This record gives sequence, C-alpha cells and structure tokens, in this order.
Amino acid sequence: MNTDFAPEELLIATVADMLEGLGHVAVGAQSPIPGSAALLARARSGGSLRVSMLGSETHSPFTDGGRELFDCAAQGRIDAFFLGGGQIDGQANINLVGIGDYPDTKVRFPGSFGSAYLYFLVPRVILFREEHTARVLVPRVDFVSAPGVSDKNTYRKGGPHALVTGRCVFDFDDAAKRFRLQSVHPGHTVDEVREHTGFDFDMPEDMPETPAPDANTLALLRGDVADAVAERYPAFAARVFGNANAA
Amino acid sequence: MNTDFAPEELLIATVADMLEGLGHVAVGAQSPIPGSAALLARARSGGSLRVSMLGSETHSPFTDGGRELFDCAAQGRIDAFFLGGGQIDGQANINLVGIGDYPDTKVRFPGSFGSAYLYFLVPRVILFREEHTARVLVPRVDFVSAPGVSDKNTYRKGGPHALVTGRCVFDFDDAAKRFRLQSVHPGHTVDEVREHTGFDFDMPEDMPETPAPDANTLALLRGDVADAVAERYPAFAARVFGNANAA
Amino acid sequence: MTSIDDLAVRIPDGATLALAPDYSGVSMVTIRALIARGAKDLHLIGVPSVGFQGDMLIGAGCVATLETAAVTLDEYGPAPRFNAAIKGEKIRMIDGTCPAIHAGLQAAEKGIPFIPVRGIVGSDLLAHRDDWTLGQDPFGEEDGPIVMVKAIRPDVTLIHAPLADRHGNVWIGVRREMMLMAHAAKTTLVTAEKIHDGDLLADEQLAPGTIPGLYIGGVAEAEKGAWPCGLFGRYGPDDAHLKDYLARARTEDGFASYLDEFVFAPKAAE
Amino acid sequence: MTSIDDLAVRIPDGATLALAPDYSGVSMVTIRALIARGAKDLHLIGVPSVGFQGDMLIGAGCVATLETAAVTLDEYGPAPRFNAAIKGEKIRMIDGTCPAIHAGLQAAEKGIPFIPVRGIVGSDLLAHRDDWTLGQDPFGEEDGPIVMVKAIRPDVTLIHAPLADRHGNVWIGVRREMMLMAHAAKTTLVTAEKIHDGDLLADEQLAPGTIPGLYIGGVAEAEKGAWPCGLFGRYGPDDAHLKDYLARARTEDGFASYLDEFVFAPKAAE
Repeated sequence: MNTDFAPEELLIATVADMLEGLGHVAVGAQSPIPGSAALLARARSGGSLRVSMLGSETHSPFTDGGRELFDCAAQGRIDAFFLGGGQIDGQANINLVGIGDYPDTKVRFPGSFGSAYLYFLVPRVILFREEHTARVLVPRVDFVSAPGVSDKNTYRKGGPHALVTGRCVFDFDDAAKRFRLQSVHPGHTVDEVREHTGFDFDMPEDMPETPAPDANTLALLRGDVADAVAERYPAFAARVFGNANAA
Repeated sequence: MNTDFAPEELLIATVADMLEGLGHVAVGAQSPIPGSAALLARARSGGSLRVSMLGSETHSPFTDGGRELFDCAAQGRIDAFFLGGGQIDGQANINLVGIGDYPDTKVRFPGSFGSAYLYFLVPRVILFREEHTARVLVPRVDFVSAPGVSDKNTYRKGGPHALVTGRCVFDFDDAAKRFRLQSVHPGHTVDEVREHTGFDFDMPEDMPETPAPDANTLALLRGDVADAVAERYPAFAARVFGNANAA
Repeated sequence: MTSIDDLAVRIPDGATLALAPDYSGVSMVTIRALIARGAKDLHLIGVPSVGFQGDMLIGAGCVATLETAAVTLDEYGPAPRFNAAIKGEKIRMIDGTCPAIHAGLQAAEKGIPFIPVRGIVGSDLLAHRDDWTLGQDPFGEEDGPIVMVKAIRPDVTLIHAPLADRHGNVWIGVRREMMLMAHAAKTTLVTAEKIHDGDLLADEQLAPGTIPGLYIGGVAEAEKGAWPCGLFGRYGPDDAHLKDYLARARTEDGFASYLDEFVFAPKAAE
Repeated sequence: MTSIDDLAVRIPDGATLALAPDYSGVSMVTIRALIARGAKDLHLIGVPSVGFQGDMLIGAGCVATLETAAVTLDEYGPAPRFNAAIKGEKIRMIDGTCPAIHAGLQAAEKGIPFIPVRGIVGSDLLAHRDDWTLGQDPFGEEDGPIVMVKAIRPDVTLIHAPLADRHGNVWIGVRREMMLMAHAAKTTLVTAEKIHDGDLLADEQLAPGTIPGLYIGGVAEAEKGAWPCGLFGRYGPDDAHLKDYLARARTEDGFASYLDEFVFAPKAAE
C-alpha cells in the first residue's frame, strides 16, 4: 500500500475525523471533498452514520421535495453540514452573495442557498473552503448571508464548528467568537497561514501538524469510498483516488 | 321509465341543482345523498364539474395526505362542500360536538371535523340534514363548532348557501342572517315545517313545492350515477336506485 | 426488525401518541399489544380523527387525554367506549378541527413554534384551547384576526403500512398524512403487512410514497396488522367482527368479554 | 393537451413565474418558446434556485425581477448572463434563502398570509426584504425574534415532468418541490416527456408521485423537453451543448448567436 497521499485525501481524512460518532450528516451539492469525508466516516462507523447527499440519486433519503432537508434540520435530525463562502470572516460570518455594496455588487456570487437557515439549526457546521487567501478569509464580510454567532435570546441550535482550508484547520471558539488555529497541513507553515488570512485568530503555544491519513484510512478511501464517491463525482474520484492509486 | 321517485331521489336532484355551473365540488365521508348529488351534477355538466369524494379510492384526486382538501379549499379551488350538524340554529351556526354545557356534554357527537375551517373558505356550503326536527333545528346551538356568519373584518370567503332537510329547502340570507323557506317537499306542508323547526325563519308570499325530478334526471340518476355511487355506497345505491328501478 | 410486543413497550405510559384514522393505516395489532401490556395515561392525537383504535384504548383505560377533530366509526355508528368515557368524565377531551391538527403537525415538521390557520374565528373550539390564540398578519394586508396554532410534536407516531424494507423505509402510497405524522413525531413505530426485499427508496415508482427510514424507530412485520379494520388497497374491514365489537362494547362487561377473547386470551396462549 | 407555443402565450408579460432547479424538472423547450415570443418583465422565482432557465431568460431580456436563493449552473461555473445583468443593473434582485422560499410557497399552499421560518435572524438578507419581518412566538415559549415570511403565490408554475396523462395529472416522482409549486401557484403549465395511457391517479404506484390535474392549467407533450438540461431518472445534461452555451454566453454577441441558432432559427423553420 502506497502511503503517499493526495492533498485532497488529507482534507477528506481531516474532515471525516470531525464526523466521528454522529448519526446523520448531510452534504450539499457540488461538495466532493465533504461528500467523500462523509462517506469515509460512514465506512468507519460500520454503517451507523447516515449520509444524505443532495443531488445524488442513490444517497438521498428524502421524499418530500426540496424542503425536507431544511425541515429535517429544524427537527434536530441532522448532526453536521458543510458551508462554504465567497468570503468568510473572523467571526465566522459567511458571504455567499457578493463583493461590494449590496445590491450593487462588484463581484456576484451564486447566492445564499440555505446557509442563512442551516447555520442556525445544524449543531456541527463545518466551514470548508479549499482556497485559503486573504481575498476569501477577510476581516469583515461585505454581506452577511449567515452570521457566525447570535445573541443569547436568538433560537440557535447550531453554528460553526471548524474551518478547513487547503492550508490548515481552525476551530471556532464560541465564547471568544474567534477562530483558533488547530493544525497546519504538512508542507504548509504558520507564517504562510498568517500571511494569507485576512482576520485575526488565536494560536496554541505548540503548533501541531494536521495528521496524515494512516494506511487503513487510505485503504478505505481508495476502495469502498472511492467507489461510492464515483457515483456522484466521477471526474473527482478518477482524478484524486485514481491518481493516488496509480502513484 | 317510471317517474315515481324515492324521497332520496328528490333530495339528490334538489342538491344537484345547487351545484350547476360550478367547477369543483368536494364531498365528505359518509355522505351518500350529497355524494350522489355531486355525481348527478357532474353527469349533467358533461364532465366539466370535478367531484372529490373523501374516503373514495377512485373519486379522490388528492395525493398530499389528509391536509390537501383543506389547503385546496383555502386556495379557492373548491366551490361547494356539504356540512351537517347535530344541531343547526337560525343563524346557521352548526354544532358537531355535543348537547349540554361543554365539556360536560349530555349527548356527545363525533366532533367538529373540518367544519370550523371549511365553512369559512368554501363559497357555497350546503347544510344537509335529513332529520328535520326541533331537536336538530334549534333556536341556538349549545356549542358553535362553526359560526354561520362572521364580522366584516374576519377573513371569510364562504358560508351557508342553503339548508336541505327531509321536509324542505331553506336558503340563507347573508344580510338578514336568517334562513328563508325556499320550497317544501311534495307531501310535506309549511305548518309541518314550522312545527318541527326550532328557529324563526322568513317565508315567501307564495310557497312553492320543491320540484320533482324530471324523467331525464331520473334516467341519469338510475343509470350512470347509480353505478358511480355504488362504488362508494353499495348498500345505499341498492336500496335507493335498486328500489326505484324495481318499482 | 422487531416484534409487536417490543413496539408496545416503546410507547411508554404517558406518551403523546399520534394515530391515523381507520381509512388510513391503523396498527390494530399493536393497539391490542398496548392494551395487553396495560399502557396508562396515553395522550392520543387523532390525525385528524380516531376510530376503533381510540375507542378500544379508551375502553381499556389506557387513555388520559384525547386530542382529535372527531371520533368516528363511520357507518358502524357512535363510538361506545368513547361516549361512555365522556359521560363518566374519565378522559380529558381536547376538541380540535382537522386542518388545525394537520397544521400543528406541519409546524412541528418545520421546527417552528406555531403556524397560522384559516377559519375557526368565532368557533367555541377556540375558547377551550390554550394552544390556539388569535394573532394578526404582520404585513397588514388583512385587518381581521387569524388563529395561531401551537406546534404538535407527538412523542410517537404509530402506523400500519402495506410495505416496509430492512432499511426501515416504509411505503404508505398516497396516505401522506402518515408521512407528516412521521416527520412531526420524535419517533415512529410501524407494523407492515409485508417486508419488501431491496430498498424502497431505490425504486423510482415506490420511493415517492415512502417514508425514509431516517424517521422510523422500529418496524415489525404483521400480516393483517390492521385487522379488524381495513388497509387501503389491500383488504376491507371485517364487517362481522366490527359489528360484534359494537354490540359488545355497548356495555362495560361486553367490552371486557371482547378484550378477554381478542386481546388477553391470545396473549396468554402465546 | 396543447402546444408548447400555447404554453408560452399563457405565461403573460409581467407574470410571476416559479421555476424548478436544473436537477428537478425544467421545461427548457418552453423557455425557448418564451424567448421566441419576446416575453417581457417576468418576475422569476427560483424554487429555491435557478440555473440555465434563469440565465437564458435574463440574457434574452425577458426578466425584470429575480427572486431566488441562488443562481447556479453547478459544475459549469458562474452564470454568465445573470452576472452581466447584475453588473449592468438590468434586473431587480430579491435575494432569499431556500427554506424561506419553500415556506413562502407552503403559506400560499395553505392560503395563509405568512409563515414563521427558523434562522435568518442577523442575516443581511433580512434588511433587504419588505416581505420578511421579525415577530414573536405568541405562546411565549421563546423570548427571541422569529422571522415571518409572506406567502409566495406565483401566477404560473412551469415544469417539465417524465409523465402526464390525458386528465392533466402529472407524475413527478420524488421531486415534490414541483408538487408544492403547483399547489401554491394560480396555475401550472407542464411539458411532459411522455403521455401515459390511462389515469395516473388510478395507479397505486404512480399516484403518490402525481400532481392531480386539479392544479394543472395545460400540458404539452415534449420529448426531451428538458434538453439541454437533464431529467431525473431519464437522461443527463447534454454536456457538450452546455459547455458551448457557457463559452458563447460569456459575451452578448455570443449569446445572441446562441439564441439565433437554437431559439429563433428553429422557430422560423417551423
């Protein structure tokens, strides 16, 4: 077994660790890395983790139309979800609408989708954005699609758990309302993270490296998980797991 | 063709006349006479009248569960519906809950079903109660399951259109908030109606008799309509149309 | 997959229990098991009405509260044990109306605390409900009051269905009141006429009428599980049996003899 | 049964038009007919997002207002004519969020003026919506504010479905967002891949995934009616064609050449 790994494999394994012990993870459309992580976590759980992939014809358990995912989240039946952001700031606010003074945006993003809702209702929201630049990780988002934190009297059952990028992992400190650097991926440095992050964040004294996926994880990933991912994301599966296998 | 008719056939024909020109009539469960009337009206309409019979496996057009009839009514898609009442009073209030001081009812009826809602939303609600006695048609109901009239600022798109009993037809005067005797069935008299009605009502100068069903109506009724009714109410169809045919 | 007795145990005393009407999917076999285990203090919710399930549970003393738009045995006539319990003031009655029950469940399904419902204004029902109140359209397009109904979140939904599979998916066809009940309740227990080989959700024609296993807490196989009531598209009610029930249930002794014969004796013989 | 052109005429200028996302049922054939007839001032509602339908109608100048949770062409990248219109301030944008759109349609389905929706509090979306407002739980179980969303009642819902029958019933399987859209809209116009012989509502397996004809204003048969998008369970998107669209639609001229080739020339040849 080749224990070299693709950068995507590191991200998948890192995210999968965050899903351990959960009952139901939902994954949005166009999310191959979170989707693969959820399928890896399911494989590790011996099938006890339920994974709902939007837009998948075989991994969607929903039969009540587009609203069901949202209703299900409000019922407390979804433990983890993934959100991204055209911009993400240091209070974990996310912007999926655009850059500039709304509605006169200079750069328009696709829109808020369900973020303004799911961020409040899913206990463990993992922010995922591969691009880690000061353009994305900003001091303050131009438009708050969904706020990272809320007043105490606001009904809120969920919120940001961590932010995973191509360079590092942050966890989110609810009390301090700040991100804290948790680990830096192999091949990347704290200085590099600082340089490319537009917001302030906390740091541990001793900076760990994001753990590399072990041989068991890679075997699972390149076997059963790759097959399951290929159903929804054939090009991604071929590129990432195909390459890794061939390496 | 025998033009004698059963009392039920008179009632069916009378109610069917009230449905002329409508687009969609819904009929509750356990309503063979209103159901037959709706099917007769449909036969006369050349198929342009849609009939939805609750509890029917072939005449129900609903696929969104028990709520759909109610949603559909609120959308303005149901033109006529039938309600009964353990008690009905002179303001067209209906009581489907019980006699006595609620909740300590001396006689308990099954319950309000959807009356408290449909009475407000279906433009033409036909009150139908075969038993015409002072026990049923009372000065004031003991419990208002659904009020006959509402204040002007209450959202109300529908209400009582007529009250059909085994003895006569009343129509309802919205402005006066009173019933008005419209016709007395053949073989019954105004005095008899007055004697068995617990509430005051208005009367025309000239008291017409409820028109007997004509030969065409009876032919339709005993042919296609009887067949359609038999699917839902086999015993009723055999008793009423079977007898009439055999007579 | 589990047993009927296990389902009955998983409906604890004091639970709020949502039940479908007789023409939908009624798990009479579990109702008998509930009576046999001596369930107490149940709060039944008829969605939107109850029939034989309610009459039997009430007669057997399992029910503290009945929340429903109606109690109806359809053509079989008035519900005898329900009427006796009302007369004896043995149950607390929460009278409602069908659309408010559906809407309250939809509020629970959406995780919202309340939902507006049309009509009802001026009905005496309103005066007796502390979970209904009058409100206003916040957009001011209407002057009049509108009724706000509190969310109804049952502890358990109990249903009988034509098909279930080993993943816990349950096919209910067009009887989607049962889908709503499953979404709204904390858990849903199911008896199924037949176990379907394979995955109901993977079948393009069956999936649209299927409650996903996500909502289902337990499934037991039970052929004729709705008996003596019927099951849509499968079998009709057992007319002779239901008439016999009606005749016996007119008196407390007659009802007791019915329970002995059809609930307790079969259990003892197991 | 009617024609595609007739459907396009029955979506009048200025209409509020509800559309499904690309992965659901999109009647691209009617979108082309709408552009060909020169539709103007449409108010599009993406339920909850729009894709190619929205980008094309916007590019062709048919749209005054776009109300949606997102505009997305999925893996094909940003929507070029939408982005150009935003830059040129050619459309009025009403940004929403998926669950609020579903809930607003459910309010219309129930004939209620508004419905509470979870979350959203503190989102900048709220500040730009006069059809959303903050309210309170009238039962006082929660202190905090809750968002109230006004009912969304489209003039027309336009969808493409795998099957329809001659009674106007339309089979949409598990894609029930289209059922909700049909319930909420004043009328629903449909193209169907295939006409089903017989009555979809009379088929136990098909009925649960069927929108009753009651809600349907017109059906036209259109094989491959979703092309170049895909139709769930039937065919995938035409990848090469959509990439060609994306490449051309980057510029106004390129988009015009696309319309000439695929919208106007085929009409002229009819």
